[in-house]
Amino acid sequence: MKAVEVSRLNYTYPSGRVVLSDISFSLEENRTLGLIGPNGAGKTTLLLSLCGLMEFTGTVSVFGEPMTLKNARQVRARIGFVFQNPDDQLFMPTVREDIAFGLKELGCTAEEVTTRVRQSLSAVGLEGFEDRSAHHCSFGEKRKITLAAALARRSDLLIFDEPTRELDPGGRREFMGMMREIKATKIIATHDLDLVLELCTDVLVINGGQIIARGGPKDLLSNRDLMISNRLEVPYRLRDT
Amino acid sequence: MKAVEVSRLNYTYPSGRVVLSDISFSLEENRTLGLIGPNGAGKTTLLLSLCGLMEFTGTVSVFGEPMTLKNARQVRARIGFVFQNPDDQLFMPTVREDIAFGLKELGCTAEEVTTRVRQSLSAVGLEGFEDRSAHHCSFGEKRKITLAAALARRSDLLIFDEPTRELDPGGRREFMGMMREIKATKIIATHDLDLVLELCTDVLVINGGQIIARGGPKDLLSNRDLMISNRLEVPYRLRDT
Amino acid sequence: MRHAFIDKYAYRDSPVHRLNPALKVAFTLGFILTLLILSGQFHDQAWLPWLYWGCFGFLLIIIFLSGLPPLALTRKVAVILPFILAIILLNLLAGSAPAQAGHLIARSLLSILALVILVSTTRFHEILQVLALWRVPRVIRLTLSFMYRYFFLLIDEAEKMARAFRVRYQGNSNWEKLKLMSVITGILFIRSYERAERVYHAMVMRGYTGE
Amino acid sequence: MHIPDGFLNLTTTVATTGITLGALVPAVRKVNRSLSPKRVPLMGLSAAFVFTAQLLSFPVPGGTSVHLVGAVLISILLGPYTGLIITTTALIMQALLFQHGGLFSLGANILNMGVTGCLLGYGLFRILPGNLSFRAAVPALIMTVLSGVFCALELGFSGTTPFKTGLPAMTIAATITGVVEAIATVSILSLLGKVRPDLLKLEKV
Repeated sequence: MKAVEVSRLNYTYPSGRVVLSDISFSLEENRTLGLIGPNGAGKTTLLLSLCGLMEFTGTVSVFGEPMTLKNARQVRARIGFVFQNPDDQLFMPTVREDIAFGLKELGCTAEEVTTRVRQSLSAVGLEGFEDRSAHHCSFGEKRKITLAAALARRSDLLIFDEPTRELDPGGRREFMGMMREIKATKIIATHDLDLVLELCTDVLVINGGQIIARGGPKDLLSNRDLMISNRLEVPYRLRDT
Repeated sequence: MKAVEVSRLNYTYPSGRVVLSDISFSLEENRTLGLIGPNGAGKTTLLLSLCGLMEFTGTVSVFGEPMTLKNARQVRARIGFVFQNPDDQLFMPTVREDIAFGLKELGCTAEEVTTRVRQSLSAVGLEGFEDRSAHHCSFGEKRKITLAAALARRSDLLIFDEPTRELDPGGRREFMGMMREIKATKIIATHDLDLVLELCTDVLVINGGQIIARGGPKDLLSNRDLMISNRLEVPYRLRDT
Repeated sequence: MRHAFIDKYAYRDSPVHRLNPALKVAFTLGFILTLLILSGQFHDQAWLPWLYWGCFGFLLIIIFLSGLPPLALTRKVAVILPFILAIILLNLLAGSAPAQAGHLIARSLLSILALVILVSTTRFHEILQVLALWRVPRVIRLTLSFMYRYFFLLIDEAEKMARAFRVRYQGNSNWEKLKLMSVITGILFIRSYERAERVYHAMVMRGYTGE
Repeated sequence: MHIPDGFLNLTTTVATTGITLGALVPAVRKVNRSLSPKRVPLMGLSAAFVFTAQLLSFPVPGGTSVHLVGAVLISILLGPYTGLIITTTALIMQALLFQHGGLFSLGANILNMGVTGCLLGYGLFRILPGNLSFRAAVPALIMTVLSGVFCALELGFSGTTPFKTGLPAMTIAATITGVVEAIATVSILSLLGKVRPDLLKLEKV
């Protein structure tokens, strides 16, 4: 079964500006898709549309379930979203409440919530962080807590928006290792082309709201013309010097 | 003359946490210093201290002028600061006002302000942006406007805090080109180690508020142990594969 | 992060920190109310000063048990001193010697000390749980919860903007500064609004429907 | 000014708390009735905004500095009842985290700054003629002055300060603050009008 199937997706701002136009693609289960393109290409809007957070036209199906206004909630229950800025998604007073938020609605008992919170924190190496408040955590810790929150939902599809943006090189390396471990279908929007090379099985280049190219990471990222014309660049390890 | 001279600089948060301890270094005129280290190492605090924006102990001199409470303003008149997040420094309703901000106090006539605004916008390739609102510009444009604002001050010392962070690879490359063109002493705090390799003449590694190492970019960045132990990594082009 | 120290004492551990939060809130309310009533009704009684000293001694014991640093508590209590000075000054100016100044000072200092001890030994989310237990309307609790989570970030944002303005502004006009503070505050609202939209998305992704 | 615990006598405490509850209970009902899911984080972030704005120092032309209340501003942006709840929570937070104000004086402080600024201030904003700046400036000034007057009256009735000196002193201080509050309120609204005019048209409850 396809994990994600998008067909003729369009989105226009209320101001009239076209953000996404005629986007169609599909992604097999357990693959990792890298979404690359310049700032303003429409990456974040596309990710939000996949979750039914934007009023798009066209069709989006997640694990065979078409996303409609009515069943958006059920479909979202299978998706975990790691947002660009951790502070936007850690909105509860304590880390425990942040990770537990919404788990009851997924059918977890109070006991299972506690277990899941503990397990997911330990999966990201933050044992015992339950009673902290996010404002006492470092940026790297907050980033990991957002991952723990996604893991606690045991989602089949994980979406990451610029996951390594503000991390230092060591923290980035560590976080990439954690992302690699997760068994799920993943979609990652990023400027970090090394990450795409290391983690992704498929790549989609978008620019100006349209799909420019689709293919394997090595093929696309080593294509100098494609990279330059979309404000990207060939990573060093793919350059022949 | 030394552009910057720092001696036994210490800074402690109101909470009692030590952020900078016993920092001493100096930088010759027209050199470019890269400041690298993990998140929370104290990089931003050090940059702010150089402008007298933190109540540090120790001495900081800029172009031979010691920074004191009394003359902090005069000293700052020679410094241009490009902050991490453009939104923090672009808050006026129009781009013109943003760039012109503070120029009158530097002794510019109204005419000269207009000229400088136009010149600095054209230096960053944004001719005719005067009447736009920065709030409606793209991220890459905002980044360039902050550079234009710093250029309009004709500063002798330019300080950059994570200048390439959110830029797409093409925008980053372009911005690095602009930074290279500027004739001034530069200090750049960044996680972007490729940028350090390409633009910097000197590098300072800091961690836990202390100077860990100082040297040339190639020497330091190719030192695997030094990089790993400070949550950094050796850039691809310096790796022998 | 820089401002996280504001409530750092609540994150320590001691027998007082571990007490039931509802009990602590109720005790603090009762303590302040009792002082208010007694010092009003019996202000001419000779035993009242002894009661103040007794209360003070009791609070000192709690401070000792909670391991809170006395200096930091004193600094927090001192917030009230300008108000007390202003009150005394206004009385002196009117020519009326402050008849009950002693009671006022004792009462307000003890009240604020009790409040400082409460918030230094009780975490904010525990206070929110007490408010839920006591059926304070949900909309107020939710607003408090979001406010607590985000004002640390907003102060940092405001501070960053204020710094950017100090780096570039070498002038000395208070009028200019007032206008700029207003602009910074306006931008802060725009950012709060935009963050609210993103937070809403994050909530919806985890099944939030408003219930 | 935030009245601390211990400055008011029992009668004044009971009276001010009663009036405040009388305004707050219907406000909570009104807001609850029209509370869309999207509005919850917006209220929370707006409350954090008001609280932060209250912590910033605004210079007074000529010297010293004052703090904003923001009640009129937030009521113009989000509506009077929402404004009252936001101001209330901000004052609770002021008392808990910074000891600006107390627990039993909350009623008086919410009355002085919230009920005046949000309910009376917004009412005045609605009936005033003229442009947005004028309609915002007048309530921002008057309500701040009124909060000083209320404060002096409450302290006077409690026997804490004499009316003879307390009333004029606090009215003068509140007028200075009020002028700054009015200038800031107008500047903030005009900035929003230039940069994000859509934020002036949010749903007002």
